[in-house]
Amino acid sequence: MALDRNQIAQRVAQEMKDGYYVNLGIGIPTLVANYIPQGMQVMLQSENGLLGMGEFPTEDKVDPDLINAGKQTVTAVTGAAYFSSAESFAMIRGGHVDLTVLGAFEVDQEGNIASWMIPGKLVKGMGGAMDLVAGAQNIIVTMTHANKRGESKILKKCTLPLTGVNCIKTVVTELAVMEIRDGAFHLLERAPGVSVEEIRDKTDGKLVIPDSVPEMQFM
Amino acid sequence: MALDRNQIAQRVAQEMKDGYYVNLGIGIPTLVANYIPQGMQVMLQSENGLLGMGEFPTEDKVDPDLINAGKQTVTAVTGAAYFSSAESFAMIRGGHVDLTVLGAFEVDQEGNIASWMIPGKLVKGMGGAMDLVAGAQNIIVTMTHANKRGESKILKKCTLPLTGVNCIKTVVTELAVMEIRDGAFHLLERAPGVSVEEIRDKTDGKLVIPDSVPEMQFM
Amino acid sequence: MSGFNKVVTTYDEALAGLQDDMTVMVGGFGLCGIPEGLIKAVYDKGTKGLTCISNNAGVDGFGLGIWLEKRQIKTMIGSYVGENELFEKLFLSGEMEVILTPQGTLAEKIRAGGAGIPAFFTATGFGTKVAEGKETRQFDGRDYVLEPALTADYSLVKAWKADTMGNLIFRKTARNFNPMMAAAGKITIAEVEEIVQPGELDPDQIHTPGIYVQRVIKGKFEKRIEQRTVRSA
Amino acid sequence: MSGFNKVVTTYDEALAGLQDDMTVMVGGFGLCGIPEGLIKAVYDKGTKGLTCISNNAGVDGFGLGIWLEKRQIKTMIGSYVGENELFEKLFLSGEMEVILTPQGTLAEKIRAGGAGIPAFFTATGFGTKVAEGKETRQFDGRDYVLEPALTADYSLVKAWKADTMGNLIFRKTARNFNPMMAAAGKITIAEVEEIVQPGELDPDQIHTPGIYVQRVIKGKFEKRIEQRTVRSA
Repeated sequence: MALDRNQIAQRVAQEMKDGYYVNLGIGIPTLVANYIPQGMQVMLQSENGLLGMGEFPTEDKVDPDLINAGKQTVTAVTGAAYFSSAESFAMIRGGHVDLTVLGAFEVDQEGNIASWMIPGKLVKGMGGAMDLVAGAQNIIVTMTHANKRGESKILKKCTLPLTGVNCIKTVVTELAVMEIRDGAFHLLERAPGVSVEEIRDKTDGKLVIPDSVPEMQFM
Repeated sequence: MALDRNQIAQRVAQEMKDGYYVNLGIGIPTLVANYIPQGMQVMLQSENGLLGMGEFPTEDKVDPDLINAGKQTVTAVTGAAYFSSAESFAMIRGGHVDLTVLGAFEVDQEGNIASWMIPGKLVKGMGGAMDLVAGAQNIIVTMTHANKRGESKILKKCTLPLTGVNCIKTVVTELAVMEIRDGAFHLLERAPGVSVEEIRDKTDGKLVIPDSVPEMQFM
Repeated sequence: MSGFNKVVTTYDEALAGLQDDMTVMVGGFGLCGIPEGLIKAVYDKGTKGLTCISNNAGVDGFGLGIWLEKRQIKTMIGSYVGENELFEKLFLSGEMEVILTPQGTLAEKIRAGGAGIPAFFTATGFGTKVAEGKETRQFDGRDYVLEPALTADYSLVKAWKADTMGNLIFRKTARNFNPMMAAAGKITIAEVEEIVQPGELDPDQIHTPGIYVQRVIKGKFEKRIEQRTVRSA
Repeated sequence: MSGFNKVVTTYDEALAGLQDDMTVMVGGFGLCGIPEGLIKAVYDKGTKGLTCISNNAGVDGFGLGIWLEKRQIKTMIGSYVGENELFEKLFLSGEMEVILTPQGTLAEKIRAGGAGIPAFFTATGFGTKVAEGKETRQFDGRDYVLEPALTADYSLVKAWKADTMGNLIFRKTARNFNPMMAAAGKITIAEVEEIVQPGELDPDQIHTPGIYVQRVIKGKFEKRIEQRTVRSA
């Protein structure tokens, strides 16, 4: 069975380590915060100027001066800090954020990512995505393996304008966990009940399949 | 009569304008703070991270965490702000400081200044001087016109290693106020009782002397 | 003599000298921390041909969205600008030029402008459209793009508190681009929620020293929320 | 699990991993805002061959002056380093290499190192010895020098207060180089006057967010004054 959005987030959350500073993008990445293993502490960075982002506020705690990078009202955890956008991206660009999780339209076997622009559609801007893929120590991309027409988005070479080059190492889709290295996708895990054949069929890029591909484990 | 150190400082203080942010170097420039015309407000910037430097503290107010760029204990005025060295030099380099007053070994008719190094003697470092001459909107150099052997320090071309190039516009010595432009020193004022001839004799660089050279005025 | 009293009481005084075709930076992230009254005053004034530097471009009818209504912006420099329909129309019709810049590069270009750094190298955007036509160079085996600084004729920023000397304190994530823009404007106008006397702000806690601020005005803020997201108690 | 508790109780733990020939940044301006206990601990440890980045080099017998006594510094990078006699001796004899850097350029090189900027242009030092061998370039008719960033294996900084998560607040002019060095060290150790619990520092007032700090230790400070200058009451 292909994973749903929450299960993808849950699998990504397993990549967290205690003491990590993490930036979560919009969409599925945001859901990762709900699945951080118990007893593990991570601090969430929001690139608009907050280290230590908390959950959404209750109605009485809504503060227009406290939003996340998706412009949603949020809260700050105990021990949080606020800072300017320049300081925020100094943090990101300087490699101080341990992990970034973000979505993508396409990734390819060279670790390139396209996530911000579809020619012919309105371009709203890249926001902080280009800085995040250029700066974070580790980057996990969450995405669907193929589009609605069944065309693979795990490619030999990205077709859309790039967000960053040679930067993506790990991809988690509804079907698989893959590591990108040496110009290929290395299949690490498959979703429970999903066959290696299905993954191979939906992967356009070079896929390295080991003798045994374990199923993802969920608690 | 040649000016003494305090009179030089007093003359420089006449160049202040209400609302100026000013950085004063070590030595005679420091004395300028004593002669700021009454009713005029200026804020002193100290490049180690203080905007709004006040006078020296009384004994009971000495604070080791509050020093100026000369490492002297100081105070802060009402409305002062503290910041990092990076912010301090962002201020200086970015041209936000209206006026810098600093000493020099030599200046020349191109506006070059040498103030930090005498070859053969121990070099202690340039500190913030190179940043100040590169960044300030206006720079006034205070210095003696000639050394103890009577050799001019107001030169055609500096002989010592430079602190900055083409940056000095105004020089105040014990004998004269001069403006540097178009490759020459333009004599603006002479110290009370000092002759134009004496100034000419002690000036090595090209000196432009107008028909009438007024004496400096002191209140 | 006025000394360091930078307080003005009308938006006319605040915007004195602002002319057509100038470059104007406007603080804020989305609608958070924007100088609402100053934006409205520029709209009322009708200044045109502006190069506007701001992370976002407001929404229909609020924030910078109202400058779009009057076609006041000739060139928009931002990182994420498409939260309103009019923007789309002006962009696609070519009525307005849009220069998209990665958010961190935008923040750093503005910071550099205020700090007297004319250009710097960053890895952000290497190998993408952002790097097209720009110098690139390797340092330690990694590729970087040379990015020039940004400055402005006027910077319109929003702060929480100011003292009369222009020292500023921001609140929570309403800080965002405001401090760098304050430093990068030739004339910086701070619209604030509260003006206090010098000495009332702790000198250790001032985010923007007054040297960067030319004018201070007390504003009124609606503080509209774009994405009101709540959980049940 | 330790989570974000960064407090260590001994200088051995604080300096764990520090080895000969590493690059170490040390905060402070003169003797103001220096991590006194950490400096002493590196002296006791006897680590040698260090590249030391610090605005100043202490005085005879105090601050970084004690590293000179044990010949622990191979290369000194600073802006004003001559407040002690031993320094002069080591420098003139060639026992120690000294790289003099304008103070603002030094601050910006360190800031750039922490911020992932490999190099930037500055007007400071153009046409002087500082620019020798460096690339220069004109922007808008003015000449600038390309300066590379600085980073360190270890940064030893001094703060006033820290919470256990490494968030730091500095006091008055003891801030100086400490915030940038905190960001530019792979391992940053903050020696502080007081350690408080998370939540006790106002999130709006934190100078150095904890993400930059790996270890926190409570120190004892003599706070020696170099130039005790007073006026009569």
